[in-house]
Amino acid sequence: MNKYLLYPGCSMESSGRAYGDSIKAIVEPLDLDFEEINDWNCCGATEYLGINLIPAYSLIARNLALAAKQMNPVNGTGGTHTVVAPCSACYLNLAKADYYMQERPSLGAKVNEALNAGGLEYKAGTLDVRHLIDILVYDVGLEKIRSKVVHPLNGLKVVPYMGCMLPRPDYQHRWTDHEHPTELDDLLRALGADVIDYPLTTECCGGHMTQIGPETAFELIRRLISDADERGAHLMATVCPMCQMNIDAYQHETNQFFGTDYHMPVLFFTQLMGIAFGKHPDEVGIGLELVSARNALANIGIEVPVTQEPAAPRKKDEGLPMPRRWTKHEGKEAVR
Amino acid sequence: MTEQFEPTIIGFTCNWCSYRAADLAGTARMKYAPNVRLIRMMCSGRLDPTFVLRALSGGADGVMITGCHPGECHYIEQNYKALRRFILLRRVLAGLGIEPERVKLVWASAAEGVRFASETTAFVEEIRKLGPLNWGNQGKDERERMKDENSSFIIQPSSFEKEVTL
Amino acid sequence: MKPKFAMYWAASCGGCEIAVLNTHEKILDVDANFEVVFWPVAMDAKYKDVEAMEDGSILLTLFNGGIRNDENEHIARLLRQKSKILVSFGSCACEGCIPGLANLSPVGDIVQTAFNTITTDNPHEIYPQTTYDVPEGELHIPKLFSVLRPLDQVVDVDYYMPGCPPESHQIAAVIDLVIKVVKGEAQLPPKGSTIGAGDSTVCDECPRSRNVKLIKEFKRIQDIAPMDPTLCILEQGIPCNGPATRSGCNARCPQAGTQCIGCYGPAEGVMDYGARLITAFSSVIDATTPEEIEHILDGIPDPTGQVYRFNLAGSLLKASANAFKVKE
Amino acid sequence: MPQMTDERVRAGMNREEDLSLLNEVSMKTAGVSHLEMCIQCGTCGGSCPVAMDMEHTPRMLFAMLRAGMRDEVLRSNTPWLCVSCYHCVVRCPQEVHIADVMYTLKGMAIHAKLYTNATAPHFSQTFVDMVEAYGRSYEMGLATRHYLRHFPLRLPGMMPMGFGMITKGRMAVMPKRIKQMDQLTAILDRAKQLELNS
Amino acid sequence: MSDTRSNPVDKRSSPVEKKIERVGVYVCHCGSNIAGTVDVVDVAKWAGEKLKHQGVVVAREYKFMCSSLGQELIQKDIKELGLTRVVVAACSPHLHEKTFRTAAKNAGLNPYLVELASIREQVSWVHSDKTVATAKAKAVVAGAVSRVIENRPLDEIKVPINPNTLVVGGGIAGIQSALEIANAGFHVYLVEREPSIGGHMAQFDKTFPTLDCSACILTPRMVEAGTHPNITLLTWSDVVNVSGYVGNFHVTIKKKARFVNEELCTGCGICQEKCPKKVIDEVYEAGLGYRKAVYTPFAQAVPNFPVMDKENCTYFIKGTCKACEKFCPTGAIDFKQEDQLINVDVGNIVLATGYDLFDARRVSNYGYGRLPNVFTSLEFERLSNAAGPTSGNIVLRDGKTTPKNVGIIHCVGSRDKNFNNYCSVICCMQGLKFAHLVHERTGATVYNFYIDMRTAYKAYDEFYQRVLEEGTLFVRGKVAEVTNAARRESEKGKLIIQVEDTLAGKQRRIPVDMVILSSGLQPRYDAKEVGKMFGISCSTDGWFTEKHPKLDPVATMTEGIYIVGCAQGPKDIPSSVAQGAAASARVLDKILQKEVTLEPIKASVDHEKCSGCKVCNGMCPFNAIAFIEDDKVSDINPALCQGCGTCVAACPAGAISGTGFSDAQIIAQIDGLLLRNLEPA
Repeated sequence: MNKYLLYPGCSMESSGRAYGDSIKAIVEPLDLDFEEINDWNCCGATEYLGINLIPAYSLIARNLALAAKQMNPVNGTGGTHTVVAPCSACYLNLAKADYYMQERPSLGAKVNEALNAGGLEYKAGTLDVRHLIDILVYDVGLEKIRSKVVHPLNGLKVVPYMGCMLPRPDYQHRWTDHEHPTELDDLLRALGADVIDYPLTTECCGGHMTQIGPETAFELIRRLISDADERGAHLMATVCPMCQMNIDAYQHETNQFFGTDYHMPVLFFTQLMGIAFGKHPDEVGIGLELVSARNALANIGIEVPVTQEPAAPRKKDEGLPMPRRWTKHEGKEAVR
Repeated sequence: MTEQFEPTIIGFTCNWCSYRAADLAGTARMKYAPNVRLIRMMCSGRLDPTFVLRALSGGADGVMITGCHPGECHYIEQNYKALRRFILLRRVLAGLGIEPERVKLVWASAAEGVRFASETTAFVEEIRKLGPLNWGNQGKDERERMKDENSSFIIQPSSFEKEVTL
Repeated sequence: MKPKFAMYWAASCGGCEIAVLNTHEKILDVDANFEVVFWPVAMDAKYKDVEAMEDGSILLTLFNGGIRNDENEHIARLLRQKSKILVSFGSCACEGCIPGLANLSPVGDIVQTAFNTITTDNPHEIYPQTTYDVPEGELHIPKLFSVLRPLDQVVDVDYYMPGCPPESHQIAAVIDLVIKVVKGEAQLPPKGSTIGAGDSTVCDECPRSRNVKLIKEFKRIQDIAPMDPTLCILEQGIPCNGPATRSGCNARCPQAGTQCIGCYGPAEGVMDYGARLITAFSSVIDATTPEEIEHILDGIPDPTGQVYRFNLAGSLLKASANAFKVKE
Repeated sequence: MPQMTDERVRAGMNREEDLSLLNEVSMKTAGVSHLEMCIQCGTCGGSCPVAMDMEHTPRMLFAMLRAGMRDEVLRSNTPWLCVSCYHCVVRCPQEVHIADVMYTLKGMAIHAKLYTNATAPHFSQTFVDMVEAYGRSYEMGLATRHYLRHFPLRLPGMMPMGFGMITKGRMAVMPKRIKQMDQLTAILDRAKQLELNS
Repeated sequence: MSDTRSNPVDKRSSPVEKKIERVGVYVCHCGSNIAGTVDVVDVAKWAGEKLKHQGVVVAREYKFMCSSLGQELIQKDIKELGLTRVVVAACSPHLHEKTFRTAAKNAGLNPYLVELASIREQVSWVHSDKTVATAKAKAVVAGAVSRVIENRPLDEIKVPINPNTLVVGGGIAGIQSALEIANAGFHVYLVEREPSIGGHMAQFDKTFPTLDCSACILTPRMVEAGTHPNITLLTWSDVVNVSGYVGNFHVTIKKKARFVNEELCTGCGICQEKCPKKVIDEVYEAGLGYRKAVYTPFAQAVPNFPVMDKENCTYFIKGTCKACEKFCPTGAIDFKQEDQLINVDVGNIVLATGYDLFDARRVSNYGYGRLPNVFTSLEFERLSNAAGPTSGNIVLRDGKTTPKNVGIIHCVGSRDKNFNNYCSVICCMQGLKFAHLVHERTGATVYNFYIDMRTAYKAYDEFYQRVLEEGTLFVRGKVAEVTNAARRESEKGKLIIQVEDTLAGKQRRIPVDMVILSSGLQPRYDAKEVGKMFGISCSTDGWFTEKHPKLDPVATMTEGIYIVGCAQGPKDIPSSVAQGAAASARVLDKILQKEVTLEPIKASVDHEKCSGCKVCNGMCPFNAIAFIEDDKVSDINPALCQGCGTCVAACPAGAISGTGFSDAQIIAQIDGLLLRNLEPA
């Protein structure tokens, strides 16, 4: 049993309910033990930081302090020092607070002074803040995920959409690449899905701009769905409730604004995992999306995946060879 | 105390990097705290802990050791040897009740005049905060105080500091 | 008339006397060639008898023990005055030895520990007083100094004979030498010399072999079983003080399968013994990052005690900052 | 207007260069901002997904910070458009904490009341009010209050969406509240005090 | 007992019999440079009084000590007052130590009995309060006086020089260096790790700013080096061991098996023609073309013998094939050939090991390795080279389409804290050259994206002007990303370069067909190990460190070892050639001197005190310390010793002493600086 402290985040119970439901559905087959942080509070999203600094970080740090207390083996439940946050914005806020409290000790001291007012304290660096997909890919492992697949997603054309706040700024160096990370691609491939190379995978969905500058947000949403559509995707898979909300709930308005007619369902990757693990669609929150995924999911199992043919020797007018793709694990020897 | 404490600090510099950095700070007329008096050595690897102990026991309030950045030693890797000695020395000093912060290791290349100047000033400030070490005079002050204490059966030695000459 | 001989113990354990007696029949040569005028452990004598002697009338005085109280200091000065040759005998007199480790603590704490701990039955919290009136008159006990000093920090010393205690064969050799000098058959070494020991360090006499291998971990001797009997102890990860400790004992401890603890003090010409050990230990560390170095050094739990076990009082810093501060 | 006789004012700058501005922003930013290291390469402006709507690219804003154009900087809509996507942050060759500087500028603009469009600051404030009241965000309350204030005309068009969200159970009608609200309030009160003092 | 050694000297209580030295102290005004901040008259007077008991017999101040009059002042005192030690309180020893030492030498005093007290760089120039500065100057002088008394006369050390030279690396810098020395009549071993000399320059088509054909100017040099009677060319070889010291290096070179007998091979090329195994050429063709398993990298290769690539040869993999052997007309193929170790003795070594190209795949937002039509600079060099895989046709990766729009991105991997912090020097000019070539060969619209245009040096900016004139468009801005995600119709099927045009203050998206990344240069992947083998250090960035960045740019801290070309840092061809020649001049200077003078700052072991604990054995990176098994003591070879003093500080027995910076000197200086040596009150 792999134990983690769970910071669900506010949207998990509301706009991102499908995410919360589907996480619950996959926890058990993957032998994960998620213990919720008691009485956690909102991380402030991207709003609090713009108003003031110390209260914003104190708000975030209260959660870290609660988690650190809870994981303490003496007076808490112990067993882990890893906090898992499924929401990208929550993940970034928690991870960033932990990092900045170390990078600038004067900030750390002030935040702790504030926490003291509530009888709490947090020593930066105590916890390991990680995102759900990080846990699934690197702790659980693709092998195990693959072994749980009973209903492979063969034929479902998916664009993997990581969003921006997950792979960046990545102070802890958790991802393969902060421009074109492959974790989500790899995971969806493990489910059998037909993963489309999506150059916009870490582009922004508009964030809070849907609320304060809708025209800006619509343009960002349009870029994402039009490119996905262009590439023939059945649906988009996302890791973040904010992304899902923006692309799903504001797709109608975006279409109206541009006079377009896109129909691009967007599901949480955990929903797809649930489907692949043989869960009932209801159980993983299918149907909660405003842009219906029904037609998209109807494709599962219909098409046979195309296998790539080995490269033929170069003819007179054949293309030039491509360099190997960079991986961060590549040693210096590979430089030549 | 109205007058601010002016610490005396001995600095050991590497001929190839930090001594040249000090030269550069001079050429560029950078102003820094005047409390550090420098000794040139060929390499930070020449640093014998004896020198630090001698300086501290002889009236210095702090010791600054400077060498080339790790990996940039003009003698290839001798600054790593200085680093190892320095870390153990600080542990030993801590055991003797001397704040380890009184001995500092700074990496500064020949081009880093600015760094040399700012690190020097910063170190002087750190030592100023720690106050005088006053090692050579410890016994003397105590002796003065002990004269008034008649109840005690403890006394201070009368000839505490007998000069040691090499 | 036979030349006069004296031996005194100040702050010491008495082991040096045992070592003298351990020379067996050689002790008879002392008796045969000298008139023993003052040797509190072996014969009765009064300080006033010594005070009455002519200055320089004692040819040879072996002084062991450090200077911990005013009585020690008084006798040290007295014997200096009365002796032609004053030998700082044994580690305590030369460099403070184990009693010198008391220089890590304020003397008040030491007294407190001695007179008021769980193991001490002192219900009325009675502490010694330097003077005390009894019907018979006033009693005096010596006053403690705040720190212990080796002999040469108090008086001028002619020769040093290190060791805790000095090896008996070395004592015998020195006795032989002095007798020869008395008979006019030999010359005294120059004043200030260390006698009864080598100029090099324990490794010189140690038969173990060393391969210049660096180590990733310091261990304690009980952590290694069994220890390689032919390989350098330091190279096996045990902080052995041999490389920095004066030779002369025939590498007794390493030969017996344990690390040198440094009782013979620094080698010839060395200003600070601890500094030599700091460089010796840091030279075998296999690490380049501060974190890794710190981690390896965690294997030496008490670095100060390790490098100054016998030498603290005789070191450049002489004592800890604490010891200088008397508790009020 | 009399002040228009000043050439700097005519050029759209403060009357005097405020050379403390750069340092002030740097000090108020979380982490180490590296703001003084900017080489004006434009990586941030090139990376920004919303540059099309910005009055100044982030790079220009940093140049203006250096030039001490306090009012101009704090009036700029640029920080308010930042979507915190961190593209500029990871690409910046000088490791400037650009996104965090934007947060700082927003805070300073609110403090100086220099923003030109109140939508964004009001949204942030409304959000924060909800969090400070309940300890959790409250989407329904937020949406109603915010849209009524700033996008009343957009509301009818959004009704189907809002209705969908509620019927699908994706928007709670009542707010959730954390248990130890007083603890959170105490922490935030102290934090606000500290913020004022710094 | 035999081991009861008594000894004559002890440090502890005996008053050491010291001869009182006669010290002269000279305080320099340096015009107002020192006198403006330090009361030099007071310092001299103070030294004369307070340090009198130390042996100061005269203390003077003078306007300019380094002037001939100032020097004569010292010389006169040495002769007339019988000075045995001299302290000059003036500038840094790095400036005038030699001046005053020579002056003393000419007056009959051993030069090493002179000490400089730096009261200019360390006092007057860095402090402003005159009282504080004067007090510090006094302490510095007191330190120098205490120290100089402990100085001992030293003699310079002379070592004979072997006239042979080793040059490592056969790029243009190494070739130049080897030719200069060989032409002067001395023997050179030129070692190259690839099958042919020529280096990166052999891969280029044109060179900036003159647009000379690279091969046309390089090939004659290569041939000259290959046939020169004074040059032993060892290609497909690595230096595996270096020992010794200046004048007397012993070098072991591994000549890798070529599997081609060089005596028999005529270089006809039939083996390559017949070899059935095609391999991507990652080195010479920068991964853009193919070669065979048995190959010469290019037609003009020197030497022209092929090498067999064992990893890819079918025979070595499967045990059958041997096509090359069957067709070789002279029977030169030898599958049994083995690596050979060659030992050579040389007096000097020139390192010309060059650079690696920054791996552009690391900048993932530029898409290299993901987007086919993004090319690196070296790929483009091959693409534009008439002898390259496309015969000089500039085409897309499909091998046939000519681009209509090309974007050239500068500073790829350079000037970026995420990658290399430094400027790679050549990329701006390289970008301009590419722009010109694209324009000339394809007529395409060319964009150059730059942060700062750096076209310093002769005729470089003129080239910039020329490229501007040709119509190349320049955008000032570091490119944010290259993407294939189109947002509008005109972008479809193109690579879009997204950038802030910082001069226009607007974000732009520029669709192009081809992107060329002007990748930076970085140190060879094995530079650290190579540096260690030759006993030289690398900077933080990884380039070899020169002795002095301005005044000694080709020498290193290790006497007799020189660095030239890009091994020392990014530079263009003219600078590399200049450095190659400069190092040769230094080498020839050494050879013609027949012997070399070394500073007498050396460590030595007192065998009486040495316990043979071997602690020092691991201390020396120059292998100067050896253990003498017979005597069970360590010993230091003075010729190898570089004088760092690490072993002196390390010896647990205090058995090692170092000249010039002895314990006694440093301890005395500490005491002096702490003013513990003043006249007792």
